[in-house]
Amino acid sequence: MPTILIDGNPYEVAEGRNVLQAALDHKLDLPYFCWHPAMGSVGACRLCAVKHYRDENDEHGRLAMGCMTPATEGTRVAIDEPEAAQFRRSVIEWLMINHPHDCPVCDEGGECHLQDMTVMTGHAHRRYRGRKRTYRNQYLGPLIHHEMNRCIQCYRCVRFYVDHSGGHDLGVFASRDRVYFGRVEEGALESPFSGNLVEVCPTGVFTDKTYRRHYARKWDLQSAPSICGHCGLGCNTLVGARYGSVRRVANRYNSEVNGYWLCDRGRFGYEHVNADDRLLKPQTPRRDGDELSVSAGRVWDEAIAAIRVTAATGKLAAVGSPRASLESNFALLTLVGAERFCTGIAEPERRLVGRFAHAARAGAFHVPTLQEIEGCDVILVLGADLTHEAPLLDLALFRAHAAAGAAIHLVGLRAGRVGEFAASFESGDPGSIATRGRAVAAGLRADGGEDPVAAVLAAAHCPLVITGTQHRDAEVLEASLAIVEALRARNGTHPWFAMSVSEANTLGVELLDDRRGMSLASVIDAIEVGDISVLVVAENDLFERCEDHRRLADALQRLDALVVLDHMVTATSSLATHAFPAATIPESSGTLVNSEGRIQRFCQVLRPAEDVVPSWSATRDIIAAIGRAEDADWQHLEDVTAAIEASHPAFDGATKLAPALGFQLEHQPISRVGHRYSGRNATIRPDAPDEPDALTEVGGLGPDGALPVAPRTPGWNSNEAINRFRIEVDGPLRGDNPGLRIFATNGNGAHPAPSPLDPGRSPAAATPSALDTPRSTAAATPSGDDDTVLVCAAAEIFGSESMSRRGPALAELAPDTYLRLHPKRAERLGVVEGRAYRLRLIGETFETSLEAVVKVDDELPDNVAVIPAGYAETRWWQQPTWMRLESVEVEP
Amino acid sequence: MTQVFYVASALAVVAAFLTVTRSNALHAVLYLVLALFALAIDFLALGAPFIAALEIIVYAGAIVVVILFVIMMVAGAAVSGEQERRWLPPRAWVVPSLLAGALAVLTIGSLAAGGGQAVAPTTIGPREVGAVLFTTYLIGVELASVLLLAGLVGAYYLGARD
Amino acid sequence: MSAHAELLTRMAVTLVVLLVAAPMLVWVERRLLARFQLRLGPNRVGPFGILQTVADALKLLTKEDWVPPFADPVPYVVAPMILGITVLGAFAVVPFTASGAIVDLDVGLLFFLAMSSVGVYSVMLAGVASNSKYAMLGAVRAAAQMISYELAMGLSLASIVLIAGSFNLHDIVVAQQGLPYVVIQPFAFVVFVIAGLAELKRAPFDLPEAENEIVAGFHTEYSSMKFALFFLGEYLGMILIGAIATTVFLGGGNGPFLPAPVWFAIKVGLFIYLFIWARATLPRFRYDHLMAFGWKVLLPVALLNLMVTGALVVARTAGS
Amino acid sequence: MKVRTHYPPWAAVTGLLRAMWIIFKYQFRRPVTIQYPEQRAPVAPRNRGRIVLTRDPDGEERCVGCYLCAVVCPVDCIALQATEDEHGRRYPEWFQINFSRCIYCGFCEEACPTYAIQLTPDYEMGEHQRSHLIYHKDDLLIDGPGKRHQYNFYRHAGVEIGGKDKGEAIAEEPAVDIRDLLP
Repeated sequence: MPTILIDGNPYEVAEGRNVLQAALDHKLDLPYFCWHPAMGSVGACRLCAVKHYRDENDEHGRLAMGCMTPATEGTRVAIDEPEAAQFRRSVIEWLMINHPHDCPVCDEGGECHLQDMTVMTGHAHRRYRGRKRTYRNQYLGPLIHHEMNRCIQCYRCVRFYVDHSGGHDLGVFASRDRVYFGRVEEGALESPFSGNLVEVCPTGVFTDKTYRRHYARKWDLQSAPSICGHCGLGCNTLVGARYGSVRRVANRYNSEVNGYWLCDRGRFGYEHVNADDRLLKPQTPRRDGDELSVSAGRVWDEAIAAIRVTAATGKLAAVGSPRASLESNFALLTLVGAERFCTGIAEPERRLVGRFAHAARAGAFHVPTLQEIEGCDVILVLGADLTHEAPLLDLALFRAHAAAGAAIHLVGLRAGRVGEFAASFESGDPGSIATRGRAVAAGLRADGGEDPVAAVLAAAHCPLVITGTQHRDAEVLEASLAIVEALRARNGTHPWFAMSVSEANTLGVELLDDRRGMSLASVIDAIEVGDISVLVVAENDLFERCEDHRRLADALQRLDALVVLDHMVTATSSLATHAFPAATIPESSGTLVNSEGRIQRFCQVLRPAEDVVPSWSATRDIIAAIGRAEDADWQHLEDVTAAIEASHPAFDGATKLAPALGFQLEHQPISRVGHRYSGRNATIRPDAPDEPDALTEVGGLGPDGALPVAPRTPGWNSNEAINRFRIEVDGPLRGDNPGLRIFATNGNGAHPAPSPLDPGRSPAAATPSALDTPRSTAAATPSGDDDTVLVCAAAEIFGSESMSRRGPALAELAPDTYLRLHPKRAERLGVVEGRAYRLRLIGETFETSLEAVVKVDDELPDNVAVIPAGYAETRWWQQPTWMRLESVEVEP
Repeated sequence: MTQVFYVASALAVVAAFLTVTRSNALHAVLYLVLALFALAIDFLALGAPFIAALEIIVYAGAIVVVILFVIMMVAGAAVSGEQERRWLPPRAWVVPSLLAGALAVLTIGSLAAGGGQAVAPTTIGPREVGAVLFTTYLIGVELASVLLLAGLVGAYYLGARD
Repeated sequence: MSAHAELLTRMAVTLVVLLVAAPMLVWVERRLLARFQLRLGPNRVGPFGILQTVADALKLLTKEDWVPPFADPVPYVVAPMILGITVLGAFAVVPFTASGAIVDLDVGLLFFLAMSSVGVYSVMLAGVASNSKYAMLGAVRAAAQMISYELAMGLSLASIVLIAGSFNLHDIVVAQQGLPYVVIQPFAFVVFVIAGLAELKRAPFDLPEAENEIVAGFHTEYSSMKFALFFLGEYLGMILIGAIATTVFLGGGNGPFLPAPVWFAIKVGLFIYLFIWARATLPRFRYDHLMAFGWKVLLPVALLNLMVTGALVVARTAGS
Repeated sequence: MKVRTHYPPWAAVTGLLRAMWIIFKYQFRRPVTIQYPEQRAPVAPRNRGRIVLTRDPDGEERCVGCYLCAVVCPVDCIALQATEDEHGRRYPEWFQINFSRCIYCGFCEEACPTYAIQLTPDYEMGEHQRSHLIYHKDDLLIDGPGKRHQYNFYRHAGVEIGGKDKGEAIAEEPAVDIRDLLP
């Protein structure tokens, strides 16, 4: 480790650092703008000027930029030197000449890097009396607000948007002192990572448009560490709330998961928490429309009475949810017992996830972290559209491509954004994807063979195979696993394999259901034969998990009681006899398992409305009310987590993910809100969640970010303060808790003992059902009927995810419901691109109708029709299905 | 005046009895004050207003106040009452009762034997008392004053700050 | 008019006059204090605010009569009564009129002393029975203070008794036909006034109810009518001390032109004015100073005065 | 100044009598009491009393909802929610001052970057119900500019609002034409 001299004091710094990083590592105040820990140095802003001396005898030195000066052994610099300080002050003064008089109306105010730096350099008095330069702003879509006057030309935005994340539509224009950062034409930013501009911009040029509508200053926000619930990656977020509503979501640095970034779905998807159509009062939707006529207490009493009677006769079952916490699912499992518990994942997907989880648990491969993926050199993506399924995985792929020059090969229905930088893309329906995968595996086994992808994979140092669950196709997964197995056999190394799952806790629920409870289909069967008379559903819309909606609706209607706990009004909750409001992720604490098998804890940010409780707590109350209080003797979330740990060894250590109940730092609990001069009980006081938690409203801020509730230290109010909470730049946080990985790893991913895959495992459900029989896409080949197409669903980043699409900003960005067809097929069907049709889709076992705009796409296979996944109109879709299309044009 | 005398006497006897039997020290002292008042009225009825006034000033006004003062300083009534009850089991009453009974027998006997008049025919004012005190009982008064002087000196000595 | 009827009439008149005068005194004190402090005082209720006291009294009467659950109920209720009874009782021997007091007691002065010494019980019982630390502290202070100053007061009066040769207040008034005793006995007068103030527990001797240390002292826990009795007792006490001082030192109702009760009232009024004036001027004593002053100054002065007076009286009687 | 530390023994008595005499004389001086509802004490124009929200010379709300008053308030009696109109002009959606907690320190006025919040000499704020002491925007907003007659924040700020385009504020160049390559 080199030792450098800063202001005459020796400091040890890590190898390969520059002076700015070294100064920040040692928590010295050296101002900067353009440098970013993830994007490196460009020396553009001239703010990190230091005095650099040649050697000990050099008395004059010369000004040098800290970020451009390597910190090698014996480097001697001075930060606190009059000329350097004056230079930095002058730089700020020049920048401030054109900076507008805006701070009171600027959303960055109070967490502005420019404000911090202005104070830090000591520029306090504006001498300039001339006129300021102005720019017109652009409309950049519903997510990002543009205020170009405030720009200080640090270039961070284009460096992030174009260089770091591979976007195209943000650029820098004009000449001399009129540099303009924007789009060629007004319009929504296309990159799914545009929200990061808000955090990257050191001042208020790019601000969060959703936050603008209900703006609160950073110092007023009540924040707690949370986990994004809008895809399976489990990005770490910092949710800010005020006056009882969620105001914004910001990135929470996690050195192993999302780093500094969030995708737009995660950042702007929070609006569903504040939505008007939430379920906020106990209701009896099936009985009548007049919700207020029944008191909350009566709804509860009736529900309990029904459950108590049924629990005695054994005709009670429960459906959990992959978007609910482990604790909520476990509480349901405790209520009905493992045999009567259904995870609520649709059967085809459940099979895939089960297979993946089993293989990963067995150690067949290493599941890399997002950070590890950035270091891979050859990546094969098989049947996954990462841009829309798990956007940050897309970013990791781009980083691998841009930084390490990784070759990315795509085989799938749609390329997504990855296609722009992929080395190859082969389009195909799920069946042909699987076939292609098998071919690659065979090629690998055959020593590369003539298959180009196999050849590249075979030559790779660090190959990675990624697949997804969006096609619900077991064959695709098996083909991917075959490639992995071939790689292992070939290289003798431990192959890397990742799979994107669709929801925040899919993997967790699957692992929780280790005794293989009921499948959703068997639940419906059991209702039909009268084996289930009361069903409890938590945070799940069964209509999103089941194809035959008519049959499902009939079954649900047959139930004596359908008790639904959810935070949204869904098709299922509308059929409930008793619907109870549940808390969303920001309103509760819990544990989630992401797609790489990382257990992470989210903490309650704000108190939900009256009557709204976390599902686990409502379920616990049900268990107690039916006279089994000893089964669920849980006071706090911690107790539930401990119970999970006790009964499921897979989750060992989950209780240690968050500070324990009553945790204190320096004799104070950790505060959700920053310090105020006054006491914190304003006219409307900040919410104090009832649930006793390690986080409170009255405590202090943990020193040095043992749990960085809102990174902020004296002098550093912007999110750049994160550097103060880390041992070294880009390293883990001090007292870091990046989550606990379930899948065993050995340090940097080399697995101790590779074991062959277990292809013989059949994840069959306890009671086989007609609906459970897999429909192989390969088996049902087109029967020569020209009207029959394989209907596949494609995930859309905005719109497919059930919670985020309820926010107005993302709803605006979600494409209209479409049906994508090959032009020839469209012609044969007699439909025209761009027009809306009412379509009848007739399948083997069920039929449905769909109103959609027809789009033609000549890259599609002729026999495939693509619909967006997860939309209200398309949520019946579970797996690729051969269907006959009939169209009726809708009058405009 | 005779009726007043008897009523006051009866009151004095009852109050004295209650003074002895109360376990709450505060209440006992209050009954003592009551007994002293009754005695003062007796004196008044017997034609000795000066003595009556002195009785109240000296005994009720000064001495018992000091006792009360001590009670206030020492402990709460509830605790001390419990302690009192423990200190006074029934057998502790035997000897004092016997002695008091003997005294009562003697008094009643002597009264029955000697008859005597309940209420004095004349009022004896302070002048007469003073005259008697400083003539007939001069030695007694002087001795008492010497005793008090000794007490006073002792109190000064004890109270002196080094 | 029979003797009994006359006695009853005198009692009734005295009682009514006193019970009207005492609340009026509250108003007088508040107005006077205000004037001393460059304020106006209560001037809103009735003409010159004279009905303020009535309003206050009504408020006190309509408040909840509350015995705290932790208090010793009987002594708690009895305590304010004792104050009322002793103070009003003492008025029985005060010769308001030329013809003497309600009861022309031979030991009138002693009766006054007896009553004022029994008055201590009210304070002590209130303190002990309240079972509250502030009340207790107030009571302890009050008891110590009243015992200490009663001695000096008694001794100062003893010298007057020596000169007058009687405990009978009427006799003392009559004896002052020529010269009021304040001229003959200035030291006794000063000692009596100071000790009287201390007996009243008024500024600068208001340590038993020093509000900034012990809330309201012995009557912290009292409310409503019971508090009103304490309040009344204090103002009646002012009148009583004034009346005794008038009787003993200023020759009672003696004076030219005006009838005796008027003279008496004027002289009492002067004393009351003095008390209020002192309250407006003097800060509260420190407790040890209070005790030291009582025992080391007032008592020796009173004793010396008594000795000298006794010697002079003996010399005069021997001379004559 | 020489401070006396030793006094003659009679000083206690003479001092006491002097004090009595001084106080006695006070009786004959004119009371300083002001008979409040009928008479009123003169209040300085800068006296810190009831808080108001002022309007700029154009008659628009001055408050831009920057939260600086709320954060500087030592007793935390100010609560507000910022929002903006369709033209980008910021204003408070609601604004509350809890006058039962306000200590009239004037920090909010000092912190206000737009001269919106100002303290007035009005001190007559008695209410029978505490909740009535929570003043809402309707109660706070006055129709004038208060002490600052001319200041209009949006004439200085660079943001674009309805009726003021980029480059139209005080000391602003016209908006840059980014398609112009001329030097």
